[in-house]
Amino acid sequence: MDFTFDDQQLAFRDAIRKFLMVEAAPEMLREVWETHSGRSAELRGKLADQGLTALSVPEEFGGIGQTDLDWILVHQELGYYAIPDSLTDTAYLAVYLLNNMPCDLAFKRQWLPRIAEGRARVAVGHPLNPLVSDAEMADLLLLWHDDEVHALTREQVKLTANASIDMSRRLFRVEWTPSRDTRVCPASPGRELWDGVLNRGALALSAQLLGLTHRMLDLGVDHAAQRKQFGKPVGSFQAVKHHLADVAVKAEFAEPVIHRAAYAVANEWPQRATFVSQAKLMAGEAARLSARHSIQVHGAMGYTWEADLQMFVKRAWALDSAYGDSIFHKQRVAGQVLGVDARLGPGESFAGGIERPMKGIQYG
Amino acid sequence: MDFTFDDQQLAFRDAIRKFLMVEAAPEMLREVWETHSGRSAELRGKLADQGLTALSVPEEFGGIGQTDLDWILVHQELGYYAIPDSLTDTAYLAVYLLNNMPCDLAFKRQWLPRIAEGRARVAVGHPLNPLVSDAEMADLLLLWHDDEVHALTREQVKLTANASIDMSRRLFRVEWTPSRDTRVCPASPGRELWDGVLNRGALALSAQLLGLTHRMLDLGVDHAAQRKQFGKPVGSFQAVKHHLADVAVKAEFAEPVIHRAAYAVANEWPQRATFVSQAKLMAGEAARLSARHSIQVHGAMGYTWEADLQMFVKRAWALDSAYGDSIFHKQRVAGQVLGVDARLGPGESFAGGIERPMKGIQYG
Amino acid sequence: MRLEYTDKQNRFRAEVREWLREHVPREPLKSFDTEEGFAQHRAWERTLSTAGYSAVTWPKDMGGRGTDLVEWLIFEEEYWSAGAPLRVNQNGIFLLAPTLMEYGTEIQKRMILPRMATGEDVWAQAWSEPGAGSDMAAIRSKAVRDGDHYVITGQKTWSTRAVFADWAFGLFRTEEGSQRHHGLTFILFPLNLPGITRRPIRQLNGLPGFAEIFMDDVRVPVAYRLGEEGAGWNIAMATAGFERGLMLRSPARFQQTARLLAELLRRHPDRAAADPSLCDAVTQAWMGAEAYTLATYRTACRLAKGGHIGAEASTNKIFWSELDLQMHETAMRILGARGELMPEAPDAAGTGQWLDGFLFAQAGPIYAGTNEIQRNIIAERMLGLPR
Amino acid sequence: MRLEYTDKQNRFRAEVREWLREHVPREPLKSFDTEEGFAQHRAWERTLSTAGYSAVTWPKDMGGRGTDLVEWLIFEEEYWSAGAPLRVNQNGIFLLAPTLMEYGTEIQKRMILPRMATGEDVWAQAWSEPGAGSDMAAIRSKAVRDGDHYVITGQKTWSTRAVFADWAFGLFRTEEGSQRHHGLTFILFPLNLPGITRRPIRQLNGLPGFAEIFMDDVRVPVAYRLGEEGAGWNIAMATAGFERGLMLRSPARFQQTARLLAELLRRHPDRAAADPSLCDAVTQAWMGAEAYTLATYRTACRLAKGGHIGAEASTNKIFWSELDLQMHETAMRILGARGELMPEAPDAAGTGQWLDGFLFAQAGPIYAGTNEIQRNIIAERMLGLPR
Repeated sequence: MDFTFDDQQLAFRDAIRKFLMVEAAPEMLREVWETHSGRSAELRGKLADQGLTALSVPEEFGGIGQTDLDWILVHQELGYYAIPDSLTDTAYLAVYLLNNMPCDLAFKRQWLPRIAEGRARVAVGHPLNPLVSDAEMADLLLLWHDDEVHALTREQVKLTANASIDMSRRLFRVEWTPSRDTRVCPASPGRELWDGVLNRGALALSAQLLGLTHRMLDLGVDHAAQRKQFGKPVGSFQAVKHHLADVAVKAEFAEPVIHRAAYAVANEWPQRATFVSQAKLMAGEAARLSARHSIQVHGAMGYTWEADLQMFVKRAWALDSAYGDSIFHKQRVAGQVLGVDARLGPGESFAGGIERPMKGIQYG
Repeated sequence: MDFTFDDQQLAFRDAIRKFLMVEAAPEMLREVWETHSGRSAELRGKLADQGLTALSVPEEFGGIGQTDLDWILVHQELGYYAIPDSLTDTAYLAVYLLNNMPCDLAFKRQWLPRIAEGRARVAVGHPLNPLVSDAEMADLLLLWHDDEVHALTREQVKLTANASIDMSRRLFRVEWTPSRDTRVCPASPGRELWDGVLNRGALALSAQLLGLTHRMLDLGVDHAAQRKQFGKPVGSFQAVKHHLADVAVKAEFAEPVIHRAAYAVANEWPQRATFVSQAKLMAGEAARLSARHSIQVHGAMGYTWEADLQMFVKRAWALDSAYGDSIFHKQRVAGQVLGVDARLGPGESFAGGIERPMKGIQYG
Repeated sequence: MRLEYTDKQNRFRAEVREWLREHVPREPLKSFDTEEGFAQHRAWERTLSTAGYSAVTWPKDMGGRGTDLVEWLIFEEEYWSAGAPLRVNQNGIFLLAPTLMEYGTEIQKRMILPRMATGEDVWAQAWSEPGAGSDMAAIRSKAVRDGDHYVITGQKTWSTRAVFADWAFGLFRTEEGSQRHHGLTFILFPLNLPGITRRPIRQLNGLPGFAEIFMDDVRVPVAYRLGEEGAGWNIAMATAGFERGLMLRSPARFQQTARLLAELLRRHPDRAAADPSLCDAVTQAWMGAEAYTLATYRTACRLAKGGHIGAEASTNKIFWSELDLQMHETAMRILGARGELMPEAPDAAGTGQWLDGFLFAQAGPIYAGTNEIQRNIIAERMLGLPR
Repeated sequence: MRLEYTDKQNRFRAEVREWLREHVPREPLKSFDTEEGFAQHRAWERTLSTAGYSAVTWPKDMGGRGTDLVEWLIFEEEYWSAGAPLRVNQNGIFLLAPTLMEYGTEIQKRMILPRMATGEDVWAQAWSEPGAGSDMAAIRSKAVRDGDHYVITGQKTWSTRAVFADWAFGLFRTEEGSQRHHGLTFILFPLNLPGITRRPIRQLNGLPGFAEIFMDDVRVPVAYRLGEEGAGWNIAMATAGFERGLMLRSPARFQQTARLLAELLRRHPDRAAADPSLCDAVTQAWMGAEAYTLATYRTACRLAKGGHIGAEASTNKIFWSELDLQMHETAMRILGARGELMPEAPDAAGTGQWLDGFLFAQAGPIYAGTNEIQRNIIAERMLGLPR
């Protein structure tokens, strides 16, 4: 039993944090927002230089073969800096699919090395998300159809852009026709793979939401320490302190839940679905509270476009409902907790070795 | 449209308030608690002298024939002073039943004048309450059986005492055998009467809960203004202020809801059930918050037996679930609000003249 | 107590309902935070005024209908039920006008109110300053007397509607070296005077809902002063009482939102089935809107009998702002993954106004005095806790 | 990171489970706030100690098992799962002992710890004073040096377990005229010394869970001083860190409550049907208990690698105390009208422990430093906001 990250994992996290601190200042994000694509080729190149596009790609395909556990720390940082990029979809989710699909090796050879090098963007269309992120710039789209996986190019699909409150998101309705030619994985292994995508998507967003929680909290603290009212910093008023302290409590307790979920996914624990959903619920709750309280302590600045806070707040609101909104995840957790065969109580938190049936959910 | 009480109603309320302030100090309540019966003949006599036992009794039976609206102000005061007495059951609910039952005049003549004079206690057994309050001292028990009303004396029933967290409550399981002799009202008018008892019981408790809310708030304010920590009154700390301010907000908005419900019951508005349930829900919520926050600002004093606060807190917790707990009342409100024929929105708050079917609830 | 409407009140309701049915624009107007939308809303104010509806409580000779507050509530109920446009001149009509009625000279009233009623003059508030947000007494903008003019210098901010409005009202320090609440004067000023520069401030939704106003030696006639020199704070507090109190957010607004929320849930039975706590949330929304309505009616009736609004104005502010958040958060939960879509997104399927409302609701606990300030006021003035 | 238990850990769990199955009393003990119950609980401490289970993390020669914190967590999990009695010597074992291990002399440890492990000495804390509740630095009780004794005068209050306990520990002002945190000394004292009077204080449930301690020229040997004279504040803060931190409320306690809550709801399907939000509340309870458990495991692992407990002890205190309230409030909602019945009421039908727990949960946000104080600590020490 060791519930800590090792020094190498933490060093990698620190390196990514320093890199993003320099490369992803709010002004830069605003600039990227304003572009049509909402994406920066330059930023993507730098992310690749940091090894992020290669993180999950097996070494045989030019990657560095890291696990879900390494991603979780990266995703917290990506959230903190609100990185507008399809990195998660391409380098985490699509790579997971490609790694695990029983498709022919040529297909993997075609895509995995390009992804690792940062030369390909892949969009992933999971049925739980009504729209597909980053479809317009994608070199490849991996789409769900009756639990099968289909692979299409941009030319094979019709896209309709849908603006999100989070200007860093680029969402598209994707219309397309499934065929034998587009199918790269049948429903039988596909079903499990799409569950895997869901759990990893929700996990990635949980970690990003936790990062966003901390960013909004930090912005709130900074504002409260500097802004004066009634002759004192607003941060010296107890009401303001307690607003921010409440956020810190939520963040503190969401984190180990997210880390357990990542471990459960990496190690294919039978309860991973429950643990992931708990992580998403608690991260979403922390992020919503952080948004509300940070807006509140910002005063009127909190609902302006000028204050950086808005960028993180909007992203938190948007990500909270992607890869399963709170209703979906609450149902998954409740299904386990309230079931007659529920294994609750002391001693069950790490019962990874015990087989329990995972409740299936119908998509589509 | 006039949403204010008239001067006479307010003067009566003020008189009762002054009377209770003198007669129902916490030390006296503690003394009464410690007695076996939990009731004070002396206090009952004084309540009768104030006209409270005669309030609803028609003038022809020696009463003063006042309405539900007059009771509502009295009940707020009874709540504020946590009066341990069966006054509500005897003089409000039982009198309502006796006034409206199609029973023979002799029965009314037997009981109503005695009630008005404060010489009789009547216990009312509504099916929504698992136990019957004040059954042991009752001269008469009016009990539900299949929507009929049955009248029994103490000698005709078997009682089992059940201690409540609120030591001023005296609850009994009542075992008895319904018969033709005991029946004083058949099910057909009985059903509506029991609904009337429920609405009035819930209304009386709503008003008492509001009174309790204010009492606990006042105790919290007093303590916070006097008790010093870190060299200042604890009431000068913003967190303490805000705890108490939040209670004041809840109380402020529960009150007109309770008053509308009383008016709706007095005037037999078709939506009275919904309005009463809303009142009970909002009063209960205010009382629960007042209990929690007043305990909190009391610090360690808040969970002692010595501090008077506990008497009011426990009563609030107990009354919150009598005559329908929050689940029951939420169902009644939701049934109206979420119904397809719901008349919501602006302009419907006083739509007393419009006939709407009242959803029936099966008792028993 | 009598909670039935009188025949007169019912007739008034019927009249308003009929008129609105005929006059409310079929197509929703553009946002009044755009130039085009502002003009549309100004025109609508003019239309309203033709029936005396832009300010029903005002005397007829000022452009109103001379109604009491209960009739105002009835008017608002019909107005919100009809889905009529938001009121671009709200700051003037509901915040400034009550103060003007009490403290203004006869000439000021006649000069200002009728033009406000018709929308010829749209008003902005100019309370806050960069260093004086919730702490209004920290105002530093100066007005120096020079003959029959004040010369104004300084900066105002968070000035709602100021981007396109014609006039503004605010407090200025007229006594050199005065501190806090003292030496402040209430001054009305046209926003097109030489020396005034406005810088729009974009809100969460990207539109300029308020502005900064820079004033550089702006000459304002003394005739535009409201009340005595140096009496500004007390006059402004009267306005703030109204703002937080009765008229800033009419209850009908929230009742209408609660109704639409219940309809939204009914249109999404799958969501209610997946999460029955949504039913609780909608029931809670209805209860909150009702409670706010009843409390307002009660206050209106009390005022009619000569009562005053006290610290309960602060309870109002807290109650409606939290209710508004709760309702819009519930709507976002019902919408789930589609909730993030902007109103113009093709797949938003007509639910985009909930996102707009959700964004606007974020401001509720902050403007017109943050809810923290309101809680202080309740604790100190209603409950008597030490400062 | 490795979240599986080791074989050694699994063996330890199995051993504990087996032992508890054999030894946990069939009949629940009486409350340790009664004289009879106190004696029963003291006897249970002795039974526990025969297997080294009363303080598993202590060295074997002090009466413990020399386990690490993860094994302590495992022990607690089995302990709570087995429905074993509450720990009457909690103040000694979990609050005083860690401090004693760090600051005590070898002689003090050998004198005190083994007798604590066996329950021969049951300990009470004596932190608060009438004028010093949350503000512990306002302590006024004095200890005046007289040769090899301190002469103690003053009053302590809210002294948990002090009605029947044998020893107590607290802070006393040893430097005349010293202010706040300065000049305080940490002193241990037997409660049967001449000059000590105890007055029981009844809790919400009517039982004397704590007491006032009056001290009138009580002579305590200097050998009972913990640490240096005048160093009491820092030593006490270390204790407070533990109190709020890891060991005051073991996670298993809340996991067990969450499990019982889920069972309670399953036994009342009519209630869940009438109000599905109860399902949410139970799910929430489970999530909270899990989160608290995971956070504690993480801290335990971090401490094992040489880390320290910092301001997150304050987040712990807030989290478990609010969780405990939420869980018991949910239970009371499930029980509805029967929730008010005392455990001994014939119709309470075995659900009375929920009312007991509900009452006890009320104290959680207050004792061991109110949650308001904890929020201040988080804001100032974790987030760096100005005082």
